Amino acid sequence: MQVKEYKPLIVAFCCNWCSYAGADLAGNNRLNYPADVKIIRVPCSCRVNPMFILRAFQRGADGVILCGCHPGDCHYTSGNYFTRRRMAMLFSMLDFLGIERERTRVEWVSAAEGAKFAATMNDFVTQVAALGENKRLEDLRCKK
Amino acid sequence: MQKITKEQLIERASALLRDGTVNHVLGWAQGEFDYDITPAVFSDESSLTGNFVWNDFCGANFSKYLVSKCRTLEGKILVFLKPCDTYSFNQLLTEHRFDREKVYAIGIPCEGMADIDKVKAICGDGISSIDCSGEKLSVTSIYEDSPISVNTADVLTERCVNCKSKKHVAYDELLGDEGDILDSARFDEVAKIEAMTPDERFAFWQNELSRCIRCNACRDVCPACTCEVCVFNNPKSGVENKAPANSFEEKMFHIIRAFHVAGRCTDCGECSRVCPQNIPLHLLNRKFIKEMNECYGEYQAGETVGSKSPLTDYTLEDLEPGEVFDRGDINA
Amino acid sequence: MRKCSLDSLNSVFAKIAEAMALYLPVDGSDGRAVFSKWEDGSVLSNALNTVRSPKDFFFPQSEDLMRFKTEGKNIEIIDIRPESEDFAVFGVRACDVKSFDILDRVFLTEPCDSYYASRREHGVIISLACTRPSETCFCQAFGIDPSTPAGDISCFKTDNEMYWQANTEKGEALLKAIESLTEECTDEAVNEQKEKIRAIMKKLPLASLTTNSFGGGKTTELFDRPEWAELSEACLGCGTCTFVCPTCQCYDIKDFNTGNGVIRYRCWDSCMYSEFTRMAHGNNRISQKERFRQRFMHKLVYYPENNDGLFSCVGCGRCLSRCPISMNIVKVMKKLGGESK
Amino acid sequence: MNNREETLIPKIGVITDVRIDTPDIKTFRVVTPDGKKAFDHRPGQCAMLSVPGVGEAMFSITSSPTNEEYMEFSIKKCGCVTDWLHQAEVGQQITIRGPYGKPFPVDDEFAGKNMLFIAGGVGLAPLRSVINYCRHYRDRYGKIDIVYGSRSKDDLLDYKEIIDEWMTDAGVDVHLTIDREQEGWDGHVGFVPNYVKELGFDTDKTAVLCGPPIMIKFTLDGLVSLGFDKTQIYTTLELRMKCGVGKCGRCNVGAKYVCKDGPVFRCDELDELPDEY
Repeated sequence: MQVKEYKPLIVAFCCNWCSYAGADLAGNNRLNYPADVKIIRVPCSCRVNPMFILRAFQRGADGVILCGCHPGDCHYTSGNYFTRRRMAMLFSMLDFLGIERERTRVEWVSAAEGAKFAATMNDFVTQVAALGENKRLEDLRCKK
Repeated sequence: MQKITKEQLIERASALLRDGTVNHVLGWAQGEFDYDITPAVFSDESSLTGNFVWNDFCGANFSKYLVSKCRTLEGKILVFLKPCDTYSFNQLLTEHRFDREKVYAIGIPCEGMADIDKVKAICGDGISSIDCSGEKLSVTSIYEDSPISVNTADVLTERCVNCKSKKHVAYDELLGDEGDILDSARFDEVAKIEAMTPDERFAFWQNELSRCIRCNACRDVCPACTCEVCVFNNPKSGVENKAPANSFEEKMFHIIRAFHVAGRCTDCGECSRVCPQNIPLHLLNRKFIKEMNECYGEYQAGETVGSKSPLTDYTLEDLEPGEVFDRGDINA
Repeated sequence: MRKCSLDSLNSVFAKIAEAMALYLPVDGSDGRAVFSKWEDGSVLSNALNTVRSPKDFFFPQSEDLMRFKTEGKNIEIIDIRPESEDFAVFGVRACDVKSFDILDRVFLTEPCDSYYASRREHGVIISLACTRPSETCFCQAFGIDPSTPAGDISCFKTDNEMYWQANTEKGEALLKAIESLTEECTDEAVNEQKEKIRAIMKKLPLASLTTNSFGGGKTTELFDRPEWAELSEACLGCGTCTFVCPTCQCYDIKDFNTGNGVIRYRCWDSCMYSEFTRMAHGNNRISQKERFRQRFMHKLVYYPENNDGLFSCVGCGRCLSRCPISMNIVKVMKKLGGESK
Repeated sequence: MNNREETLIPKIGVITDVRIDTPDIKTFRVVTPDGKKAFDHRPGQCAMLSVPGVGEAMFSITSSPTNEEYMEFSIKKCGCVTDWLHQAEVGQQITIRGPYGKPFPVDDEFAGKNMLFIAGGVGLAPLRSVINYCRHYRDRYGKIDIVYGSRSKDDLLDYKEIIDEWMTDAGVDVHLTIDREQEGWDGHVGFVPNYVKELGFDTDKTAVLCGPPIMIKFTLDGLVSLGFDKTQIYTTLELRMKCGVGKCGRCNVGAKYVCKDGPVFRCDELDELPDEY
């Protein structure tokens, strides 16, 4: 029997103005990052509410990363400052419930940081891969 | 035993009804066994004298009722508020959830409320009455010839053991003496769980949350949960659900609920009081409060009207989410 | 009648568990009794009853009914109903045993609910007589005798012994299986205990509760009573009473899209919920008063009208101890029956 | 495997025709994948249609039982399931189960009677089944009067069938009305209850009503003032339903379950129910 190689499924929420452009730049520069990262574009990192993160895990994500503009650079002035507090609180709650903290991350990536985007994704995928499948926040009905 | 008596409250409420200051009284109504007390609206003196009760089992927080009663009742409503209830009262005012002009709030001191399950753990089933008028509770049981004496301190509800404040932060009139903000140990239990390994924490919460039957009592009693249509009831939200069909569902519900009240939760403890399955839901709320206190400065929701909660505010120097974790490591 | 000593009870349980899954009330981590699967070391709880009722075993809170696979315009329906495996539930109180009569009349009348029927056929109910009823008990108002519970097997616990009495073929078969661990005995001790319990029942605070004011045909008399407004005043509209109730059986059918097919599942629903009767173009029960009234009218009037006077309440007292605002069927019955304090 | 019969498990149905009746009502023709009728039914009965992943809902069967080939459902767009169905194309599969409910007593109480059908808007849908049944067995019934009203000419359901078939039948009188004046309409203008009173029917008829609650209420009052007894008047109710077999508790009004004991009720029976429908 052939053992299928485990590849984590990563959902990356990227803000339209910085991080998505950063991802675009990474692509233009032919920088590699794993195809297991599924990018969801959002108008601002602040658009991501906790439900999105949990739903991503429910639907089979093994890790969720949220990328936005650097603090101070938000297209809407202050969106990412709110994101910073919100996600800090949400992630620490997930941690409190015993869900591995390595599965969640917030990273600030500007439109000019294609290399940082690729490096972040590579790093995050490795980090999540080391944990294995998401078992603690899974919805068994959604498993194939 | 409560320092202020039922008679004093009835007398004051009657006087206010009589002189027309208020038209309705939101108070506690007598049940079958002295501990099963129901919130009720009293509109005349005779119903007050006949049914109004104030004893060690009057746990219900009336603040949330003001949201609906201000809409449905004509005239002014008198509401009795224990110190912890006044925080929810203020928080709802901050959120413009009821009309302050329609409410006459009387602050009443509270010596802590008793937990009937703890009483039963000592006295067993078969309680026919509980006399709360003495220093100790005097419990009469059909299985005992004489009443059992129970120390009030031994049967206090968790939230009263860890009472954060005996001071009223809102009222039109105060009966009895004002108390102080207390140095409470309410975060100790949270710290204990934080000190566990992730595996232990997961096992702990798995055991607790798996008991959830999604009766929504925690949500429906919560003074911070006043959405007109809850996201979990709205078929268009995509997360509407009525049963914990899966272990994910119950986690989702409780995480989102705790998050939604984070910064607005005054830690009144109603959620844990009403949970039929004894899930320590207050720990989720306290985790958020503790975390926000540590990261963004001390904040007590409802302490003043109009204050800004940490999650609707920011500073340029806030900790990064990763740093919040690291800070946790240092603490542990 | 057969008996075994309480010391040997665990080996009897072990014997039963060899043949089928055995569930019994044990004390949970929060100190409240809960039905759990027997395993070596399980200790029978001394609590009067569990928070959740044994209806869960036959009508679980949530169960998958079927699956769908869709491809283009085509749909495939997948019947996923398993045949239930044999199981036994020990320690069901007289009130809860009675609740199965009530549920059976709903689920087993034509068209029979196959999900429920399968579990009913395979489940053995081993009841346990009450020895220390609580102040919240009012089963006698519905003609239930807690000292003599029905069920496939009735058990009676005395200070040192457990007595077993089979009432049905299923029960006989199970008793046969534990024959070697029990001995034949007279019913003297059991009768003595029954008398004791009946004496206690008379002393209970709710002993005087009657159903005289209720029953089929009382709709017009009770429906517009002004007391409903006062009774429902504080109701939060949560589902606690419905979900801990052994006889509440309303359910919802919902679809869940898993991303690789659709699961149609059924879950408990509560008539206390605001969206219970909401349709695309409106709701016929807009206020909590109407929803509250529906629950109690159904238990005390509508159900008996359709079921030969059988009330859809067994007086287990769960709603009395679990309602967040302590409003319950006893208060409703007393108020409408005119014997309120 | 559980081999018992289970009513909750539906059959597959295929939409073989979609007819646009009005701007918000479409009529769907449904058969099984092998081209047969899914099941036999009686006039006034309902079926549960569902779209997996969207939901299940109860609809009255519009076609007459005398139609041996297919079933039809006239569906107004007003919620999740109906929205989805309105987007469906021919060939789309859905699921269907039924028939549910108590039918109109077409072979008992109705037999030999003069019939008066009164419908408003999409309320014609459940009546079409019984009207066509009566037309099919024309000799079993007396005179047939049909009063049908809608918001406008465009909102009249089955307009073509009404004009081409019903109006041309002997012994069938069709009285159409619309709520407001409209260009190209030379018929009656006004609300159904008023029109019924204007027409002033004799009381030697059995009346069947269906339409919006407010129309039913006033038409009922109108018929009673014309001298009709409530035992001569039938109507159908609609409530939220999930199981269709009187178990899920949703459509419970008084001691009745609308899905099982209804949807057809005689008006004197309704008086005994609490006013919650």
